[in-house]
Amino acid sequence: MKQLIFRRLLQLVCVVWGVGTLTFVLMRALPGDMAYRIAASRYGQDNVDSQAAALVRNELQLDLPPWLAYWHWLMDLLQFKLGHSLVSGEPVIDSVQHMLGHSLLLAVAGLCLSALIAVPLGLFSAWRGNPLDSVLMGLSSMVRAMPVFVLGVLLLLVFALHWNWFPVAGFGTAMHLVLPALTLAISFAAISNRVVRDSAKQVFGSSFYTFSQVKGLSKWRTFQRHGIRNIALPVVAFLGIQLVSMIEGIVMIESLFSWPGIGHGLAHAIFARDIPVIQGAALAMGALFVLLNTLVDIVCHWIDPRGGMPV
Amino acid sequence: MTILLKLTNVAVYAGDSCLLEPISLSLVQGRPLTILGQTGSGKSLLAQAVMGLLPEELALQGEIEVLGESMTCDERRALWGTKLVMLPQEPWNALDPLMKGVDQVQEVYRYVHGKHQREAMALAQADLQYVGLAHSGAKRPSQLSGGMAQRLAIAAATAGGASLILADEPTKGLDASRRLDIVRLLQTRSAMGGLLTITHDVAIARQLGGDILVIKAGRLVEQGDAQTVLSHPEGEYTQALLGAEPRVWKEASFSVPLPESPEVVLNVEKLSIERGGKSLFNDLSFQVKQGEVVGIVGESGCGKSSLGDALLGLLPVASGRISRLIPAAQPYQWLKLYQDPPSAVTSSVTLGKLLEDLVGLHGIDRGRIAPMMDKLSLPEVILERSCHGVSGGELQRFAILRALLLNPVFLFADEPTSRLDPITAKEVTTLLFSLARETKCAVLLVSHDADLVRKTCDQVIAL
Amino acid sequence: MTFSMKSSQKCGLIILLGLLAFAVLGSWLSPYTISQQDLNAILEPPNAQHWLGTDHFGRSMFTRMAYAVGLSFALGLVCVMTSALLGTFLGVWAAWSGKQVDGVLGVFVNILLALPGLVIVLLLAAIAPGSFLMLYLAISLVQWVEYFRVVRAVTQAVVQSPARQSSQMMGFGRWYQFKRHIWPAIAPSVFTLAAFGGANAILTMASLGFIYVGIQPPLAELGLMTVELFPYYSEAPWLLVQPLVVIALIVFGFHLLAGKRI
Amino acid sequence: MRSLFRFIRQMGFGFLASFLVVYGSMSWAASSKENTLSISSAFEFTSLDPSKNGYIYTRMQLLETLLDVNSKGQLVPALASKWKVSEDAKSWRFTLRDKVHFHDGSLMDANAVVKSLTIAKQKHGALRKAPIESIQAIDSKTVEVRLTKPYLLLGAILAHYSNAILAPASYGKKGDVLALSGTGPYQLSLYAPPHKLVVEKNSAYWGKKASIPYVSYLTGHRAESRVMQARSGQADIVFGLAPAALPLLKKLPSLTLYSNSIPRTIALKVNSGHPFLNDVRARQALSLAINRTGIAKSILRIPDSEAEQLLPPSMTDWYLPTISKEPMPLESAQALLASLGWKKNADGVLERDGKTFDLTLITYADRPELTTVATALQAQWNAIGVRTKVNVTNSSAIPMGHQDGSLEVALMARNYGFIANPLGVILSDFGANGGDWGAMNWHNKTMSTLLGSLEHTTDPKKYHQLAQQAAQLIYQQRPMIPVSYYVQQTAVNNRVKGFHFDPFERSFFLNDLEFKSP
Repeated sequence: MKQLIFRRLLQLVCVVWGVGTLTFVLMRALPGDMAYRIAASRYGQDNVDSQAAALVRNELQLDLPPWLAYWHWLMDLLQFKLGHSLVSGEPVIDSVQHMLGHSLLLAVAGLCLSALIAVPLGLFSAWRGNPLDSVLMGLSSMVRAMPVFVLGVLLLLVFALHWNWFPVAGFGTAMHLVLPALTLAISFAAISNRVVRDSAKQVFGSSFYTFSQVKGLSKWRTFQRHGIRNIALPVVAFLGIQLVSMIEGIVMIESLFSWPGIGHGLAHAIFARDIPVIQGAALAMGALFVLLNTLVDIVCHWIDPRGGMPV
Repeated sequence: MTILLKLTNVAVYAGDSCLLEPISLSLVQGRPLTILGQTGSGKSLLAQAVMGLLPEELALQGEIEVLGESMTCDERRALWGTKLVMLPQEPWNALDPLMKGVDQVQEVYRYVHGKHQREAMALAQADLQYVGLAHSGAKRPSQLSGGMAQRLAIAAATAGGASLILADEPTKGLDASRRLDIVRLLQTRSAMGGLLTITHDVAIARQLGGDILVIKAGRLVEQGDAQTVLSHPEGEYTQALLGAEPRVWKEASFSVPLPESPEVVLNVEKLSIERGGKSLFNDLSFQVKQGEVVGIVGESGCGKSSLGDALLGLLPVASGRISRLIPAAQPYQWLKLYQDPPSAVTSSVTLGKLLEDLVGLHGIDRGRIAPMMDKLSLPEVILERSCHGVSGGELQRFAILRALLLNPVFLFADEPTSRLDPITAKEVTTLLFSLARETKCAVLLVSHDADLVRKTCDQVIAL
Repeated sequence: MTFSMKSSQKCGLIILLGLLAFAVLGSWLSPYTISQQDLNAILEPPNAQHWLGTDHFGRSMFTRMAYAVGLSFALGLVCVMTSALLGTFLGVWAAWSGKQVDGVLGVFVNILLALPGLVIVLLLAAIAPGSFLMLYLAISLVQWVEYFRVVRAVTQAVVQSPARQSSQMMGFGRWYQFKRHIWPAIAPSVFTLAAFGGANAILTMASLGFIYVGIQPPLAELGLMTVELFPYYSEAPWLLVQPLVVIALIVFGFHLLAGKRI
Repeated sequence: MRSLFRFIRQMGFGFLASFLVVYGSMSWAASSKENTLSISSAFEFTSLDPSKNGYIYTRMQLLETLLDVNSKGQLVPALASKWKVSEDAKSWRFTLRDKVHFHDGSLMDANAVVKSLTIAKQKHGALRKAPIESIQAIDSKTVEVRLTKPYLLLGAILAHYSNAILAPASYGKKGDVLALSGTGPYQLSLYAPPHKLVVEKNSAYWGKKASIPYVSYLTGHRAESRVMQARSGQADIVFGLAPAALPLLKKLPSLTLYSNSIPRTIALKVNSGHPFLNDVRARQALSLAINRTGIAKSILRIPDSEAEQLLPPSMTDWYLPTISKEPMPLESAQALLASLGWKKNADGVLERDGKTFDLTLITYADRPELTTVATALQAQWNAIGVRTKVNVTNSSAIPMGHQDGSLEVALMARNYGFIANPLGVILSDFGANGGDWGAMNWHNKTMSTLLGSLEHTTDPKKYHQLAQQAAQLIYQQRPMIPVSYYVQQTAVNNRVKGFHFDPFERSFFLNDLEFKSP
């Protein structure tokens, strides 16, 4: 366990440095004078001019040579100072918290919903086999073929416009959460029900599963004792890989539903050249990745304490 | 004497083709019944048919009577655990990889007999003690050796109290020394009921005694009292099967004698090898001469294969010196024959193409191929197939062919016949050694079969 | 190397070839260009002149769809080729050349993996908005990692395998070992990844178009067309349906072609 | 190490807190659908500072300025009940309204006003550029602003949102804004940048008190989702609707659509120093080639919004009433270009001295109309042989391109009512060296003289005359090419009564709104 945590910490340091440097280099490579961009975001499109840009440049010391700026940034990072947003002047840590809170809420809700959809469907199609299996798999293929935003648009048209059950966009109440979470859940469930089904199929066909019944345990008891954990193992491992791509889906969904999460915030910060926020958000995502993977490893270890730690 | 199991003209079909021809047998209380036959002879289908575990696409014919009653598949399934049980072929796969050993026994008492958790636990512990696993209950299957896993599986399977036990290859994948333990355990566990064992291992059949059925390619070839059949086999097939046991081989069955005043191929001085920080052996010294067959024996895990790999330079040595003493020999003339032929030959192209690659690379005289294939009794057609299309024996002989074409000076044969059935194994071993002797190639043989080594080797190194 | 295709794979291939034919023939046959406007004939339903109708600028949807599909395929193809080559090469290299190479590449891959692909693409695409080249580079940069991981894992097993070891002992060189042992082992995975990668590249481009970072007007691109036509969903639903259906069809086709599931 | 712990603790608490905020806001006691008016608009806010996002806070009626602007663009009293300009026009005295309290309860007095204005002057905004000598309190009710030279625009500038008056306690040490304590009819209730803002009724307001208890402001980034919010009734008032959605929304009985002209013009900024564009005939040709009627009707979907001149009819001083339309615009355009030596080559592109007529047009995506208009322009110029590359970037690319000289043509929406008196914008756009959002490399002595005299002309007649001359000059010389007048499209749900639109976009007039009783 200690070794795992040490490895993960090391990875975290690598990721933080790498992600930070990558964003730093990329943002410096972006075309256009940063001062103008920042001024446009600060003062609004009607009020940006060269004077505003000069003001910004002066205040933020944007004319530092890149290596010096990098050095400052690295030193700050070592002291866990993420700085202030260039646009709003708010501490980055606050905005990142705010955004991450919303994204996590959406992600957790989406994940739970998708588990509610994918697990029963996956088990059911593994249990009953064809023709139900083929129908369900075909259906999930079709949903997978739809980009997340198409799915979101369809749900919007049906549930928000046609029936007017849920709000179109925004946040703040549980009702606002439903459509974005559902979009995320459906697109994610279309992938994960397959994993559940494959895993279940393998377990149901495995010789230990048969042996348990041969020993005299009933089908239901066998499923309880030997099915659940063994099926869960690859599903949880898969989750670890897919969590990042889930964040990808979140970027689109947040944009579509005006959800003030980290993906949306990052996209906006990129447009505004708000480097500290970009770095903060990217770092948070990277750290989150390492954290979630550690969590997945621990859960996997809890389910399956055999051998050493997975790498 | 109650008849526990009676089969009348039981046959298994896949569509139109018959996988198991009609067979009749009966198993009586207290007298074990053994079905002997090679892998793929259809004997496992019989056990599956009895249990009601045949895959859906296979059709069953004939009548199966359990405990005196003719039963349908579902009725037999209802007897699982309490009356009828089958031991799995490969215990590692048959045990839940995530569950502690003792729990896998305990759950039978709990859920089949409805006992309380504490009582079930105590009973399970007692069972484990009985099979010699008193201290391994908290381990998971992957932490157990093959023999321990099989003992655990036997404890779990018999906890339900079934009187009729079917054991399908109960010793598959186990070391020879462990096999007889398992058989003894099976015998005691089934003393009160009936035991139907399916095996390819003559030694096990001999140990179990009782009645025996010999099956070849889905057909019954010989039947009778085990003692009688095994000592005086009548069928040709049974004779061949018995004759393939290294125990009964004639000493030094090679036609070619050792060359006179052979040169030393390899000199090993004070060799030590470590693996994963653990020392396998220390200060080993020996010599290998041209045409000589050197055997290495020892427990599994003692470093037999590592020694061979180290000699070939595939593994680093901790200390000591290995000197190759034939200066003219090229690196590619020091070769290895692998335990599992299919994993040692790529399936991406045909065998002919592979041979062609070799000929092209080293400029080998094509004229040598045909006679060599004759000697190895390899038919021409296998060259058009990939390694999946040929049998294990043919593939191992093909591997030998490839090796010999390079005129090797040293060949490390790592259990070259352990995955082959006994008759084929005997053929391959004989061929390999006589051809090696002919071409003055030294062979280092690793085997777990002490009989084989004793009968074939000029020098034996025990680790 | 030959692939025997399952019927579902054939089905996927037919869908993709059909769309490709539509793209090629459409751009070739159409008398219009993708930016030719007719403000007097906007939002027309399909008719004899404009087989798929006209958009909000009165541009021929048929021409624009053909162009967009062609663009998507082109991007998918170059991205798949680049990322597959790079990922396979580096994956084999990492698995075959000892711990140092593996370690360095591993650190790099871990950093890349820790950021969602779309975010990296977003960052890169923001450098040069609307640049096809940048999109291509960004998507390839994100996708090669997937090949790398799979190829590396499979190659590690093959490198340890008796078959390769025996070829090496018999004196065969590295290229031969790659050709006979490693490539046949990784080819099916690479093919499957390539099919998914094609779908993902096209999806990413459409997603970027949807948040206005991808290809820019007046070029026709499926995601961009979706946002452009979205405001007219009740006035001219047949227009919005076209890019949506085509995106779904392409992705579906690639998924079918992949055969195996990931 | 300690900072690491603080970091972790802060992150941890932060997560908890943000979850609590989200959940907390779900079970909001006071504000509900019934008592809350919800407004959706495209603009997000990131800062409390009025110099940055003040336009949101004045519109939401949190903040007020000394002077206000009525719908005709005239200055009217607000926090200052009256004001007086000295004889030499170098001193302005403002008398503050009595008994006005900030939301934090403190009294709005001269010291508070001086503090707000002094801080605003240090920040980016119009006040910074004004020739101000001093701002001081004469007594508790009177504020005096002294100028170094006469400056007519001061009144209009003080009405600008960046010069809103905040309670002294709102400011931090360095003049940063920590709280929004203004004087408006609404006060801040929830502040969740960049998307959500809720204000509640200020029952101690000095003027007309609001009727609706709560108003929420939600940023809807995508034009499509704003349309859907209007459609579904989830937002009561939706600003900035995309033209494409209008036909659909018009059909809905639950909504009333308002189309209001605002002094904002969609126009092209032209680099008059560019070798292809330095001749006025080239700029005229480009202007003639634009099918303004088509753009207004089919793309913007507002017939008759086409703009031949830069300033809209509402600005009477600057609007030229008689302008003749060219009968054969395309032919004239081609003739003009031919007279400059341009000939069409085999590809149909104009060519002169081996150079093809290629232009890069930049525009920005903040306003949905601009990109579609740009696409239309591209096709229309293509028809006369001018090959145009459209580059959609950020709005800041325009001032930047102006400064570094790289800009060729830019399409933008310029707000001439940004400061209540259009002269302010005209001065900065057409002054000596042009302006970031105005003329570029266009040097005209007449214009400079005209603007110089306009700055201190007080006589309305003379002022009108001069302004007309300047407008005529801009029209003829075309340093900017107008395309269309901006019409703000707003959808208002029928449960709301009393909506009216501020053409200067200073206020949503929330205190005039009521819910209809069901």
